[in-house]
Amino acid sequence: MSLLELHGLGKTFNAAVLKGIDLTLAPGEVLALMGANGAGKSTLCNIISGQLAASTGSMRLQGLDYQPGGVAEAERLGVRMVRQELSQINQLSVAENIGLAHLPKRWGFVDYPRLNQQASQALAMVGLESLDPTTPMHRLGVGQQQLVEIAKTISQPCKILLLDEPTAALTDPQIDILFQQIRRLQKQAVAILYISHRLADIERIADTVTILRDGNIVSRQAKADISAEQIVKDMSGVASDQAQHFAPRPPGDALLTLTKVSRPPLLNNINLTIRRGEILGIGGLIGAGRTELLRAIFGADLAPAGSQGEMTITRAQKAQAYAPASPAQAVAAGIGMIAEDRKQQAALLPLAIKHNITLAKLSTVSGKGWINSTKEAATAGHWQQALAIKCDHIDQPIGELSGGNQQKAIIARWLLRDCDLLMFDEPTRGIDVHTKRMIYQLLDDLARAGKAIVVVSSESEELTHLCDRIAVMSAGEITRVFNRGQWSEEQLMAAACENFLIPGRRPQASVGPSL
Amino acid sequence: DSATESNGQSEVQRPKVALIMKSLANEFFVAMADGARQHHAEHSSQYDLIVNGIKDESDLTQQVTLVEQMMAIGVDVIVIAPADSKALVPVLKRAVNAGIVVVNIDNQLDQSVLQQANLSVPFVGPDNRAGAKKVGDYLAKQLQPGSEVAIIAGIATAFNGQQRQAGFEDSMQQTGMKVVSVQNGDWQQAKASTITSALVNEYPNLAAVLCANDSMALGAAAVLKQAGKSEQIKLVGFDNIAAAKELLANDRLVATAEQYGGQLAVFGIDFALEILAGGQPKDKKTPVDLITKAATP
Amino acid sequence: MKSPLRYLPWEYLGLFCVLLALIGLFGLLSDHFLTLLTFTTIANQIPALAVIAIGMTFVLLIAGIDLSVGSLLALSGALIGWVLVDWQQSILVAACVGVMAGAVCGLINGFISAHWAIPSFIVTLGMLEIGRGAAYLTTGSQTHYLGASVSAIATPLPGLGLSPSLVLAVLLVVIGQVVLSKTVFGRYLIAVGTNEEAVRLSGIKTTPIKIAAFVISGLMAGLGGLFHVAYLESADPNAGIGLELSAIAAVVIGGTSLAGGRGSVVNSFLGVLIIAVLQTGLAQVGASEPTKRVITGVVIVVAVILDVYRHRAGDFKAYAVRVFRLNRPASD
Amino acid sequence: MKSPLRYLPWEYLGLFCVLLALIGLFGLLSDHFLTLLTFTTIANQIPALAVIAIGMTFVLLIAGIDLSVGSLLALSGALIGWVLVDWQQSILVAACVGVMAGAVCGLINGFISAHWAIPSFIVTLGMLEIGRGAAYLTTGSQTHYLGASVSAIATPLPGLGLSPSLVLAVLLVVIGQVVLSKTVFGRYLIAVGTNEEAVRLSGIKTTPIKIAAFVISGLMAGLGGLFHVAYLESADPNAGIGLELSAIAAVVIGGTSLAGGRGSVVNSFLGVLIIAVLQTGLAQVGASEPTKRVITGVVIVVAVILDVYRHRAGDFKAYAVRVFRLNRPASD
Ligand SMILES: Nc1ncnc2c1ncn2[C@@H]1O[C@H](COP(=O)(O)OP(=O)(O)OP(=O)(O)O)[C@@H](O)[C@H]1O
Ligand SMILES: Nc1ncnc2c1ncn2[C@@H]1O[C@H](COP(=O)(O)OP(=O)(O)OP(=O)(O)O)[C@@H](O)[C@H]1O
Ligand SMILES: [Mg+2]
Ligand SMILES: [Mg+2]
Repeated sequence: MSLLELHGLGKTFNAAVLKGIDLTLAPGEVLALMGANGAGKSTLCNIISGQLAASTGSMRLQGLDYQPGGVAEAERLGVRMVRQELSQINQLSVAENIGLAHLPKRWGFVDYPRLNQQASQALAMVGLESLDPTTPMHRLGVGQQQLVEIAKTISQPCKILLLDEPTAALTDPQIDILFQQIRRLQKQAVAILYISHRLADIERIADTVTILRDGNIVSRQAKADISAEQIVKDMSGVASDQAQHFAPRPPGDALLTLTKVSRPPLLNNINLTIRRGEILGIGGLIGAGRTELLRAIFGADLAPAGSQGEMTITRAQKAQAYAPASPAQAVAAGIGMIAEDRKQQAALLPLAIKHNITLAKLSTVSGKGWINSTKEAATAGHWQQALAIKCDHIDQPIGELSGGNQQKAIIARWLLRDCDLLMFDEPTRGIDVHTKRMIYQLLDDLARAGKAIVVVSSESEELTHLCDRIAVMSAGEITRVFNRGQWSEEQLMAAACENFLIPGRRPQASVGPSL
Repeated sequence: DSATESNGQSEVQRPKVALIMKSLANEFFVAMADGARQHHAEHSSQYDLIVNGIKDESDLTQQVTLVEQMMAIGVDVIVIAPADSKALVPVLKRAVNAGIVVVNIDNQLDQSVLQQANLSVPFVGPDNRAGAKKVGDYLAKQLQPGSEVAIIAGIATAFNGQQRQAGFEDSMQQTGMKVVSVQNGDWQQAKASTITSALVNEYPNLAAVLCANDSMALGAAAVLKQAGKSEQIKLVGFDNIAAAKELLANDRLVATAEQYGGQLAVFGIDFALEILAGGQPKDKKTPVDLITKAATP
Repeated sequence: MKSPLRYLPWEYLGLFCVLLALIGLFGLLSDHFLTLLTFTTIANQIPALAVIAIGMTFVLLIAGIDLSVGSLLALSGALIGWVLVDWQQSILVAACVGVMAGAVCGLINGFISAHWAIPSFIVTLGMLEIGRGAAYLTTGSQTHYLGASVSAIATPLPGLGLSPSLVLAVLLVVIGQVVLSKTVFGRYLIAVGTNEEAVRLSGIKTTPIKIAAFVISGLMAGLGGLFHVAYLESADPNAGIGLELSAIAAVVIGGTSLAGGRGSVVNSFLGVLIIAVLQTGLAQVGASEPTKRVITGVVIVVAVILDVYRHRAGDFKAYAVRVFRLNRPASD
Repeated sequence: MKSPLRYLPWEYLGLFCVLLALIGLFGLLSDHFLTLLTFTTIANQIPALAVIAIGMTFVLLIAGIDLSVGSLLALSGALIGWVLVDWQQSILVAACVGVMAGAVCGLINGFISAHWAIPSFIVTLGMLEIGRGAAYLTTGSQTHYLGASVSAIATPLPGLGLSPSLVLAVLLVVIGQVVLSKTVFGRYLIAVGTNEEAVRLSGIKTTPIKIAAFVISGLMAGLGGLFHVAYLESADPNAGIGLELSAIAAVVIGGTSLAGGRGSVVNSFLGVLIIAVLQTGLAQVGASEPTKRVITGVVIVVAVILDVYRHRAGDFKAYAVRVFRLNRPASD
């Protein structure tokens, strides 16, 4: 018997996004929903979870008509979702975020001991047992926030669990823990709908694979019956090119050198050289300080008390001290950063796609302070096509795009800006396989054109596939730097864990690592 | 408009009179408007009336605009209590040039500005300075010479406020009192209460507080009572609003002044009708009477 | 980090210093400022502003604003006078009518703004005009003297030197702070002010929470009307003009963010004290009107600057997080 | 979508309808409302509020607020009077001094709020007090009659029936709208108002942009002072009290969001017209003060409700984005 049945489910925004979806979900099944960016996966889940109303079609839950009037009703009926976009409440503690909808109370007062204890249990489920539940939410990095959201959802009983790209910001150890939880729920006959762009995830966890393309289900098969290449092909609708391989890139001159850079308490004694013409990967676990390192280079934070070390930029064989006080100075020095938290730090959600793309370099589409809208539309249109941003038109607000397409628009912003050093913080977070390859190709082209590229990624395959060198961070230090060919999965993991294994090395015990 | 239609018997074209006042949120002007309406009800065959006022006394633009709007409607007479003695002159000059009879009531337009503008506007209204002096003199009789007194004035820019302050000062000086503090209470009850409590703390020997209107006197009275100083510190006000009567009766207010606001507009209207009828009446000072517990004329 | 200093109420310290500095300054400037009398007069003068600041804190917390408090104070006062004098009812009945009227107007504010998603600035601006008009209608634009029937609430209790209204206001400050920091409702307020969408997605209805904040603000304005009437022994339809700005100033001086999600009732109360001390002090030294204005302006700004700087120095980390991570730049 | 209707200025339509409805209503209620004279009166009365609304639109766009405009208007007027009378300078010099003073005060507002990250509400509230105090000082708390030397600016041009100040104000509305929608600066303003952190991380300096918005607002307030002085032919230190609320009301009626990032100068101008027509109409029908208040309040709220509903019906897309993505739900 199926737990959930969808019949001819359709959704229309400006255009039809879902076109008559029929789908069934059995108890204890892990169904992987795959599809290119903008295929309609999140929309489908949002309908099931009560956040959106379907335009056409019907749903049945356990044989009964199911028409949730809102998230609250869906949750009461046992349908829960981990959303693609983080929706944390920064001013509250981790525990309050987890328990928000069910704050335990005595006479209207929050029962904090019980709340914190419940939260600890929930955190333990996702391997965050060392995290103090009273920590304010805004202290956490994106990865930890993602884990907290997962904990929030799976700590409540449910019948159907929708996971929309839960692993996008996670590193392998956390993914293992998440999968253990999924297995546990599976045993309790919970049906799980799992969305991911990581083929490796699907390989490990899915029972069946359903592929969505342009709002239609194009295939549904047992995982055993479908190959990775077939999935990619079904998603994009075109035969995929051969697996990508990058020829070795000849290392160029040093562009940026970091000597003994410290930014207490998050970064400690960083020594690093970034060269033109190469792609440098930065690996490590969640909370290792990778984002902080990029932000330090980008001048995004005020240097805290006790900061040390220096950076130098080398241009035309001349070294120059570089100490950016603001991102504006960094960009003036030819350094760009694609931030990790798209919604908060990059996208201007209500503004048009074209305005988002041209934001960082309006000078190319304007003269004497006047914007040339024809030129702006042409420029933005060029990048929209170059990166295959899926949209109705480029005047659409970027907030209407699917997550992956928003990411592409932000990348376009920086490609247009044309920097010598481009730093990508989780560049392919939420991006589909096909587009990922396209972005890899783009990065490769940029590097070969003599740019320096830095990529922070939680996906170790991404780093090993793309990079010439990988620097591994652990608890705010660079523990090892590998050249291509020198690394192995085990070595990378060992380097990432190195500092966490030594007791007392972790600067911020309260937001400790999660292994 | 409605008045014309309802009467429906306009064989003769009745003159249209616009009464423009200061703050219609102020009791004094409400009484003035009521007086005018009553007069109109009794003489509805003689003229049509439209009454307007501004939100608060400091909103000059609004009052200038009102004059222009009344010109736009095509009134024959404007009876105005100007919110400012200078700033209203130019627009009134335009009104006069447009053939409208303008009568100034309550707050007299500044003579030097009128001269500069080469305009003469008849005035019907009280002499605030003389009235305030009367109140001050009455108070002084109850004080020892040399006593410390404080004045809570109105809005600094208001002409009648300045006149009342000057009247208070005249009388205090002549009777040999010592004015230790003059502060602006902006006509507001709450502000006057704050100032009074500060005065009570700062001047332990304070013998009297002179308020430029009764609203502020009410605020001061409340504070004095709470501080247990109602006996020691005498209080006077101005305007004789309804609420002041209770205070007078309880000896918490020594005196206030009555300007006959209800009549003021009527005087102005009569005055204007007289001009329309071809008369040339003279400027008229309306009475300001001293009100005490004993003497209520 | 582990020093006993950390048990001090640091979050109240900055404002407390500003307050002490002001008191010290006026003490130097005036012989009679540092007396018990001054402080009891200040204390008995603040209850209305204090309770209104409590309500305003709740509204600002959910990223709303309530401009109608001054008018609602006047309306409540006008109704109290009307019920007392024209209906000859007891003060208890009158007080209930006044406070309830405030709450109902708050409910209307909240309903329109939360339910129809109209900016609360506009809704409460409308209510500012309507409430004032209603107050004029109720009183016939006249100040009504009420006399001793109401003054008991504002008369200092013998022995204590403080009035019942002050005691009640302080009690409400404490209750407000506890509600904010310890109850489910308080947590929801902060959550809604921080990220309403996230709260909604957690399956919580946000509309009732937002409406409740406006009802509290209206209720407090109604209570403020009672305190005001009791203090001045008369119902004045012009009461509380411009009070909304004083209340917001007090609350923002107290560190509450206009963008929502951050605020403390106790700090708002400190803000009220700062404003009251400033007014009384300036009046006591007999400053001229222009001087009063300029000094008030400077103190408001300097108080906030000092508070912000204290935060930065004391808690750089939190500041960095706030400014650079939360997409909520400290400047609004 | 492809019908010729789409060339209509839809975004201005809703407010235009509200305006027409008001005019129609007053036309029915008063015999003399629908006359040319009424409209020239209205036209000559709005320039000061109109230019101030332009500046306010810029400030609200970056999610700031400027409460000091009324005081700066008075200060500018006071300085103009001073330079004209006491210094015996030409009106040109005087006008420059006044307008510059406004700009300088705006610069101070902007610098403190943007550079030190102090909420602009507080900074400009401080400036409100300081500016007013300075205006009192400059004039000695007295209205100064200036006479014909300034009135030319506000006197209707023969033939046209409209004053130079109105012409200038309308010109500035057009320029403001063009700056907002066609220039790099305008784009940056909108971007900063939408997500300042994202703009900062795009390598753009946000502080100068924010300061510029406040300078513009101050400049416009200074210009408003000039228009006001010309209209009254006198410098009045009490001018513009409460003007900030009228200006914000006009701008918000015009659909500008207090949360920043969304706004239109033309719509703000329509908001100004609605307020002016309302005031004039109510005065012409001779409504009593309480009635005026109540009606003004109701119209403000209803205008915004209608505007929001028009958006919802006519532009579902924008509505959907707002409701589902942008953390501003209509209801739950
Ligand atoms: N509120 C909205 N208004 C208009 N269009 C929308 C809206 N939400 C989603 N869409 C459109 O619906 C399509 C499907 O979006 P959805 O978010 O479901 O994609 P997705 O499959 O989850 O993609 P991704 O892998 O990038 O997350 C996209 O083309 C998007 O532009
Ligand atoms: N201002 C701060 N104060 C205290 N701790 C902080 C602050 N900012 C970040 N942290 C913590 O420092 C650690 C390093 O954060 P960072 O974002 O650099 O990690 P990361 O390696 O990029 O991991 P993630 O995948 O979480 O982004 C995290 O654990 C984060 O919670
Ligand atoms: Mg998605
Ligand atoms: Mg990171």
